[in-house]
Amino acid sequence: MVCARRATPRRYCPRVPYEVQTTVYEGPFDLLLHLITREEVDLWEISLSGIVDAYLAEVERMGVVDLDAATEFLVIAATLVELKCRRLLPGPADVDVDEELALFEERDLLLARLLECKTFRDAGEALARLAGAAGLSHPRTAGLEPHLLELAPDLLAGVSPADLRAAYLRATQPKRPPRVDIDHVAPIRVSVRDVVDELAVSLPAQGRVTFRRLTSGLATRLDVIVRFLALLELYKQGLVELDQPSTFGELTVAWTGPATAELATVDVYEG
Amino acid sequence: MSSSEARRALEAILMVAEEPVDPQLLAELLELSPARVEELCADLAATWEADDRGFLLVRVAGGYRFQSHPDLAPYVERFVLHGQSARLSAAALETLAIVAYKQPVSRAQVAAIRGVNADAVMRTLQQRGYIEGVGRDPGPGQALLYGTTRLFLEKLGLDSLADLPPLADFVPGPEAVEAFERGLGVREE
Amino acid sequence: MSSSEARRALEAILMVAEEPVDPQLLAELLELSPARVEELCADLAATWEADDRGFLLVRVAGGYRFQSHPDLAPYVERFVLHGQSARLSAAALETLAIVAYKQPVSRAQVAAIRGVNADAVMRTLQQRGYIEGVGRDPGPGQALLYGTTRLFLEKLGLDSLADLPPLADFVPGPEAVEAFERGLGVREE
Repeated sequence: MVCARRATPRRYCPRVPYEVQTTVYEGPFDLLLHLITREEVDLWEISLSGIVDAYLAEVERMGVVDLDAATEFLVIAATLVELKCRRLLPGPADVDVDEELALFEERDLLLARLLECKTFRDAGEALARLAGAAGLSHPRTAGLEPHLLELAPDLLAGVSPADLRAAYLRATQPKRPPRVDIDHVAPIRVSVRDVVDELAVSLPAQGRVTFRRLTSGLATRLDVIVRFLALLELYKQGLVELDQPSTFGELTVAWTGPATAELATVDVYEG
Repeated sequence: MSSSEARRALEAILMVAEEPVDPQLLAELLELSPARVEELCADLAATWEADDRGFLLVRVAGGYRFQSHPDLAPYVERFVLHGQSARLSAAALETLAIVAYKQPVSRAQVAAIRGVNADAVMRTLQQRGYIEGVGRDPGPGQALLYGTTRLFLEKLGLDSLADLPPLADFVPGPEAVEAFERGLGVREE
Repeated sequence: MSSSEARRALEAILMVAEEPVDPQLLAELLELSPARVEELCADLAATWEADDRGFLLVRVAGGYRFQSHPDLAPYVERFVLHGQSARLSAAALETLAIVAYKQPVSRAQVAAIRGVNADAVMRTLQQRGYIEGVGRDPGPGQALLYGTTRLFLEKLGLDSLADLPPLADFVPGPEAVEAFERGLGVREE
């Protein structure tokens, strides 16, 4: 399909009723993408206080605080603060190797998410171009001619008033129970419970093993933390022995429970 | 406008029309005289007939319309009996129920209650004569409001809408449903 | 049945359809093989296009339908005032792209990619009929999973999801990646 230059404006005015520096951003990635790709601003140079001031002034002008908008802004600000903090960290010389690797990992993760976000934004624009081209044609939806309608089977044959009532009740049932929305929080990919189960299977065969070894190959710091929490859980249940000869020394783990252990209920750690 | 462009524009409009289109309206849309439109349409109708296609352009009920060729009725009738229009889907029944209990109600309100677009289903129900436009929303947007027809009552063996089975007490009453709709922002069209 | 009668029968049926007609159904109605029907329809589509009439026969959303020729949109749009759906916002388009390419996908997954809550946008897309619930995640939580609808295909003029442009086409090039890396301080200048 050959597409003309996109016809739809890139920016629009969404439900978020405030403007920060004349532009409204749809989420932290939107803001980051804008800063990096269009302004070519070094994150180092962004003045957080400037954005905050503009936001507060706008809230004051509105007189009412929109909870959704405020939350969204907080997410954006938090992401920026996090990034700025990273930039403020001491240079590589002062950071130990694990910390540095973790930092690189997180940067890579952020980079990957930015790329993913940009990919789908561009895909969305392509869909709009397709819809724009397809929208130039209108479908024939005329349906049956009057004399054919008489031929058509009676759609209501066999439908009783009770069926109708049941259909109404089905249609008006609330579709989603009310809940507090935590969708903007990054999902925990592995639960402590899952890892406890996994370790209870794998540890008995391994004898004594270092924590470093247990966590090698894990993608994110979060996964490492989850694994650590799982070990503490097993320790609490008396199924493993933990040994650390010196502060910051190598942590070793040894299975002391029976070969197949009956696991107690694991506390759920909420993300 | 050249004759050939005018012919193509007429064909395009008649192809998407659901009802016969008044030549007067066609003349306005194309900024031509009604006489010229009649002439072009008559021309087109003759061409289509001579071409021996599966459909004809006919003048009917005060307007022009494309319709299936009568000598292909056996195939079209099979389609009527076995095709898209032969079944009442669960979605259509739900939509009909919402119109029945909530009338008068706009398309947007029905869509909001069902959580999905209801345009195609509403059109089918209207075409089959079970629902019809009964007025306009007095609010901004003046949305067309729908209600059920006499045919609907007949088919269900009901004397009047008052004979619809009552919704039990424990189900969401109209206030709850309205609150639900407001929550969804249905009121604006 | 002769080819010419089959062609005329196909045209007649498509003239009274409300939505794209599955070639499988056409094959049953005409008692022809599906392959033969596909061939005849493709033939007809090519003929209509070559004839330069005001409409086209196209394959979309898994079926065949007549539609007005895109270059006559200015005239047709004067006629079809209703049903002009409002343009989707950038946020809605991005969300729609995520659902289209990652389906089946949960709200939480969409939110994780976009970095913001996607509930309102997803609800809008669902009300517009572009996406729908298509199942439940078998994992814990049993999250509702979303996919795109037939209407989505129709609105985009696609025959099936396989006709979506490959996602790889939109992955940012090396320059963009470098700019991101610089922005995040990964790459020293």
